[in-house]
Amino acid sequence: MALPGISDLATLAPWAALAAGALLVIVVDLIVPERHARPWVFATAAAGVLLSGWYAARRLGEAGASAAFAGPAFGGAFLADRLSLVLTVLVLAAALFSVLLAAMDKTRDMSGYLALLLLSALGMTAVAGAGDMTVVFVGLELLSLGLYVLVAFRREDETAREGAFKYFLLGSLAAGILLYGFALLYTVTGDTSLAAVARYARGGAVGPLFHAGFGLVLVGFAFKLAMAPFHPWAPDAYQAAPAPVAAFMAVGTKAAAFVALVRFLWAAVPADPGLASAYMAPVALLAGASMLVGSLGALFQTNVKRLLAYSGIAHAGYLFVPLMSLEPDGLGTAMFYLFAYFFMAVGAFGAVAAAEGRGEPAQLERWQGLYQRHPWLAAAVALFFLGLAGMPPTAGFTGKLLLIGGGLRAGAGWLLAAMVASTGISAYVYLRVISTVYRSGQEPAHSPGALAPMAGGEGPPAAPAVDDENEWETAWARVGTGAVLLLAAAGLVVLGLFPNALLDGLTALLPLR
Amino acid sequence: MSWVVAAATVMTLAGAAGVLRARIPVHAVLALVLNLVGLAALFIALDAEFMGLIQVIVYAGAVMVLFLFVISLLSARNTPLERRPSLLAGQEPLGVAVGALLVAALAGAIFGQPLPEPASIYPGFGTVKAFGAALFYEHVFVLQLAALLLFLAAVGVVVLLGRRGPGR
Amino acid sequence: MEITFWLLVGIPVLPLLGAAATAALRRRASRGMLAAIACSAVALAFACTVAALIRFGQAGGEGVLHAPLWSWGVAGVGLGLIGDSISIWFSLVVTGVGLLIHIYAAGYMADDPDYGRFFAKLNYFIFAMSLLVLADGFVGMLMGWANVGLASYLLIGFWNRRPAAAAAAKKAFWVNTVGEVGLILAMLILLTSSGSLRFADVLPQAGLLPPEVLNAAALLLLVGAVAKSAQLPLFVWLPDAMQGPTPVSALIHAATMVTAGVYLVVRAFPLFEAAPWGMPAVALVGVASAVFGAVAAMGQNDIKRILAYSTMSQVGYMMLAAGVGAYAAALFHFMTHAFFKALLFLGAGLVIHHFHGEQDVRRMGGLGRESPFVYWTFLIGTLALVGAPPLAGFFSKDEIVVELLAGGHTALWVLAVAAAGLTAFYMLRLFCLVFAGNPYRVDASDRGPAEAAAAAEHDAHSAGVPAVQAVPVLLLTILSIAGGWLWVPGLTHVPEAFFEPALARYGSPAPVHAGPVQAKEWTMGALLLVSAAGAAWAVKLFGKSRRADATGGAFARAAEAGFGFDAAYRAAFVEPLRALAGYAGRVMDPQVVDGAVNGIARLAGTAALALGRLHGGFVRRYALVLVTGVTAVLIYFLMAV
Amino acid sequence: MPGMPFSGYVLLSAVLFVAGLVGVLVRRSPLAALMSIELMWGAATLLFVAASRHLAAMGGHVFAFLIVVVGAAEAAIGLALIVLIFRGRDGADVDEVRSLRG
Repeated sequence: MALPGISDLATLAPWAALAAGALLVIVVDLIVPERHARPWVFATAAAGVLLSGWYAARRLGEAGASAAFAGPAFGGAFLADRLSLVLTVLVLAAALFSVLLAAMDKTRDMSGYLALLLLSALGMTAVAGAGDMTVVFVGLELLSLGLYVLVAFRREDETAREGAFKYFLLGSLAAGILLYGFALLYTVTGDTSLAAVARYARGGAVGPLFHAGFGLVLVGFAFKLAMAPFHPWAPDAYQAAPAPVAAFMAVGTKAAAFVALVRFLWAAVPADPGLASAYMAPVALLAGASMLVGSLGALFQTNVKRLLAYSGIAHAGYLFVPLMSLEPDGLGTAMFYLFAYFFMAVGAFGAVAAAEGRGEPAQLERWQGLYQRHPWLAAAVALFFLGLAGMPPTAGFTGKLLLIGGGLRAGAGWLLAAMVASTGISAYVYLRVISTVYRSGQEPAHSPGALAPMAGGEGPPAAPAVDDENEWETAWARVGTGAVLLLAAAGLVVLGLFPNALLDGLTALLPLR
Repeated sequence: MSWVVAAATVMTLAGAAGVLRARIPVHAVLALVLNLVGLAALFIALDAEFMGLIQVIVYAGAVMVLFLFVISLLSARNTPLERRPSLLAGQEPLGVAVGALLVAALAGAIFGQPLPEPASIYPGFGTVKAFGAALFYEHVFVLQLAALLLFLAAVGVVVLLGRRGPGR
Repeated sequence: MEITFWLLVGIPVLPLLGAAATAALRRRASRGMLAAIACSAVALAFACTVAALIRFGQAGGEGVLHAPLWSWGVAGVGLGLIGDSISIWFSLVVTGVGLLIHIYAAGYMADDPDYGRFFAKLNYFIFAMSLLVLADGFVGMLMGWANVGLASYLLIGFWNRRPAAAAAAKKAFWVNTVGEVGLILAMLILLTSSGSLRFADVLPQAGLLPPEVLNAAALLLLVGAVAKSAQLPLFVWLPDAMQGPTPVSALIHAATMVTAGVYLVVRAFPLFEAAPWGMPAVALVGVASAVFGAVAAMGQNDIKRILAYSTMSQVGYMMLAAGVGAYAAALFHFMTHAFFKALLFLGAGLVIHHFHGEQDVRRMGGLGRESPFVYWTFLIGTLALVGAPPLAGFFSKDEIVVELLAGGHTALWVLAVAAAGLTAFYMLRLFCLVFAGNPYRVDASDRGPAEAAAAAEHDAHSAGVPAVQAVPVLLLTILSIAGGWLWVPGLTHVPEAFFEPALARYGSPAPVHAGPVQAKEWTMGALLLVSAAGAAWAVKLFGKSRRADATGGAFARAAEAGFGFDAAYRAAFVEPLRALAGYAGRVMDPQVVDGAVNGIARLAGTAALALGRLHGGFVRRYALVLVTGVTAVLIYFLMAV
Repeated sequence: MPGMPFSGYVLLSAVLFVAGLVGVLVRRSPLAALMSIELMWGAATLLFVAASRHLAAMGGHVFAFLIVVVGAAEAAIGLALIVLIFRGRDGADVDEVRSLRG
């Protein structure tokens, strides 16, 4: 027992930078005069994320260079290992994209928004790197509390408040269930660390209290992952949230909770093969149910964000296909799919944000004929939804292919069948969106372009009315959104065509059990 | 079983029942305070001095006052909700039935595993000093996270209610 | 890079570029320009195919041209193109007939406001279909398969303001999805058991796999084939698909896409032969569809639906041939069928234009005198389909039926011959109703406003057949006459020789000839006799006077309704799916311009309302579901672990 | 001395936990729902403290302390949300909030 040393603090650089960014955003907002604050808080937040990412990338470089890369810090409470670093990079990318997309938000006061976003990101990385149940719990609360508030950010909007309240109530309920599960595990293991749980699970006699604790913790994680039947909060929360927040939630929460759940499963699933398969059966059942509920639920949705929420439910199920045997190489495949999903989800929600910023609400019927009004945006929508549908040459296709390969190796027979069926059903969902966007619409009444005289030919459609003083900011916001869409599209295609660049890196870097 | 523990157990259970049954919001808060104080007494009986103090000061003191503020802010009137017809049919019996099943399952788990007699504790167990050592030696990382969480909560409440003027 | 590589790549990629170009320019370029781009893209693809054929011939006609394109880092999973005799044969027809239909469509669609969109989709279809037939493994084939389905969906629903068209497109999409799921599951089985999805890896070791694996894989592949080829019992989408523009019907739903199932079976024939149930299942599906399609066609009154059921029946013949191992005959019939069925559909397009958009054969008549060009070309198409010597259908159908008898499948032979008689009957009925007798007096008050509008759209064309449409029809007529001369018993045997190396590569045994020695003579005689009888009966019934309802009341009504299959499907699949979706989400779909589906939705609305109460946005209900889940998980862990 | 067998504490905490769960299901007032959640969290706290005493390990105390800290933060956010939604409504009913569904 010793006080944490300086080496522990050095390993924390990526996360310290993130926390510092969050605090500085508030400080900057208090110092800079209110009229000029907006660009400065955005710059501070972006700088915090970028600095954190730079540290994380450097650590990853070190990890790649040396086989004896030290992971755990703080006596194993936080595992700053390769898996954490990879996930941190993913979450930071999601956070950065979300910051860029949020520039579309016309709200004057963005410092609170950005601070909460960064703290939520920190919570996500903490959950994914947790080596101790206390860290899992506090990390989960850090990310959840931030997201509850962010979902309600447009508080003038009644649906935003409602979605946040439902998310909060159910999230607290699920947190209580998770806590009680942790308490039961602690009752039999006598220590809060996951290592102690692993020692107990391998020690032979696991009893009913341990089973019950495992079950409750599983439910707690499944709730955060929005796996059926613990999913009903997700469509409401995603629909209520501003699109950039929904993108961040979809990717960040899913990735963090997924990694944490995998770590937990590695620790708590007993070594005995019979018991192990009995422990994994409910996981498989949840995954299969998520795939079907996600794809069926999306069938008749008319709100794009809600549709994407159901799609996220299905994708959470897909992630578990290669992990059924708990073999470490399945994790590389799943992480690859998470990266693919990152590009698809950020792209799709980014397109929603861009459309909302151009006065096109996220209602599917209002998107009819989008290609006439915003051809590039329509093309982006088509690409991202093709990716979600799993069409080549996007990473959605490659990722699904790898998942199927991993599932075959893991022997996840009927789960694969469920995945195929779910993919088939959801293909219709995504193609419906694409065909709506590309169907010639009746001339939209709300678009000024419709009233423009024909003489000018096909000029770019006029922007929705903005205040004059906002013009400069609006231009920057457009640049930010455009950059997000472009990067996501490029990532989606590059990852689809050259998967090995990332896949080899992931399989080489990721920790083995 | 000492009479203190018995009384504290009855307090927690009665408080819980009160939260479930009270028609008037203020009564529910008082029931919850009863429950929390009972818990604090149990903590002290379990040699957790520091936790007992924290429970009374933070929870029964600060948080419950917050609840009372909100009740007065919402001007929740004295006509209980439960007198009005519910939009949701059959929720109560279903909820109670599921709850009964859950208690049975948990009880099965508890009695399905023989628990050894309590270990003898070392002197100073549960005191502020022992607690501080555990917190700052072993769990300092999570302490930092918790500090950030409190900061987040402050920012969050301001975002929800403050600065930008009233919510509507 | 070798020239063969670029030739093979060019076949799918050129139409794809054409699709992109027409889509991008559809507002800027003139109609003539758009048509020129689209047609020349397909023409270039056809030229590539011909060049590939020449290279293939130079290589001795036995090798395989191969263009590996992509590998996804999973062993045995990649994308590449092959040019062997089967894929080049298919590709010739796809691009060749496709080119003719593109040219025809340039005239046919001349008044459509969405001219560019139409050609973009048509080009996209050619891309997808050539990818399907050229892929060197199941992965590429599936990609083509899915894209073809999407193209079909888009083209059936091309007139998306018509609710019926949108509903038909949806129906096609869903049936297609069923097939795709079957295909993917079969691929999963093959990947696990043989470790690869390349044809060159999987097919040679087909015989080594355990029989139950082979059975599962073959039957799941057959599900895919049956759905795509509109065979029994997954044919329901094809008649409705006739809501699409007529060139689409000709290209996709007659000549090319519906034969993808035949391609699949022939391509994977080692699997089907090795699987104990494989070949009988294929033959059974084929013969049942051949007979059923012919029977159903007898009762239809919509000219395009008659041809659609006829397509189902003829594809059934191809399946039947594949199911008894007569692959060369199946591929031969595929080609001749593409010629004469495309001809018939294009002719039907002319007929429909002539009658101002009318599609009911009972309201036609007397066209023979008014338009000799349509009369003669349609007659040749009809006779080719019926199998009159020396037209194309005679030789190809004959080859199939001969193989049945020679292989000792007497029962199949009898059914196939009987179906040929029915074919003669329904085709001559169609022909007589349209061309013989006196013109039907069109009464304007008979029509609804939509029909009247459609008629007005078509009015401009009634004057005559423009050259841009006449030339493709003429070329197809010539092909329908001469196409069969490639394989005249005793004289030529081009297909047999062409396919022999590809089939022998996997050690396909020569068909066993267990039947009577004079199979050829008997078959030819029986076919001619039965067809002539069917034709004569139809001419007797419909040749002179107008007796449209002569096929009998109850039967005609049943046939009109697709023999109850539609209703049964709705009850068995559509409604439960909707109810399930209502549980997971909600029911209404007001966005899609689709009155028909909304009707079904309203029907299911009552049930869904009850289901919707389960959640209904109540957060306490969410919580109840959540807590029930917790309880279930706990009880599982305490009882079952 | 704990004063009652350890299994008694575990059972008591289980009863409190389920009471909280049922409270969320049956109470229509958002404040009462929040209080029910506090009950659940309190149950977990009790179990941690009891198990700590039982095993003579301080880890459970730290976890219990964290629950109290996080619970306070959670209550603050939750109450703010409740104020945001239900202020001005005549008698707050959780069931009235259901414009998002499907």
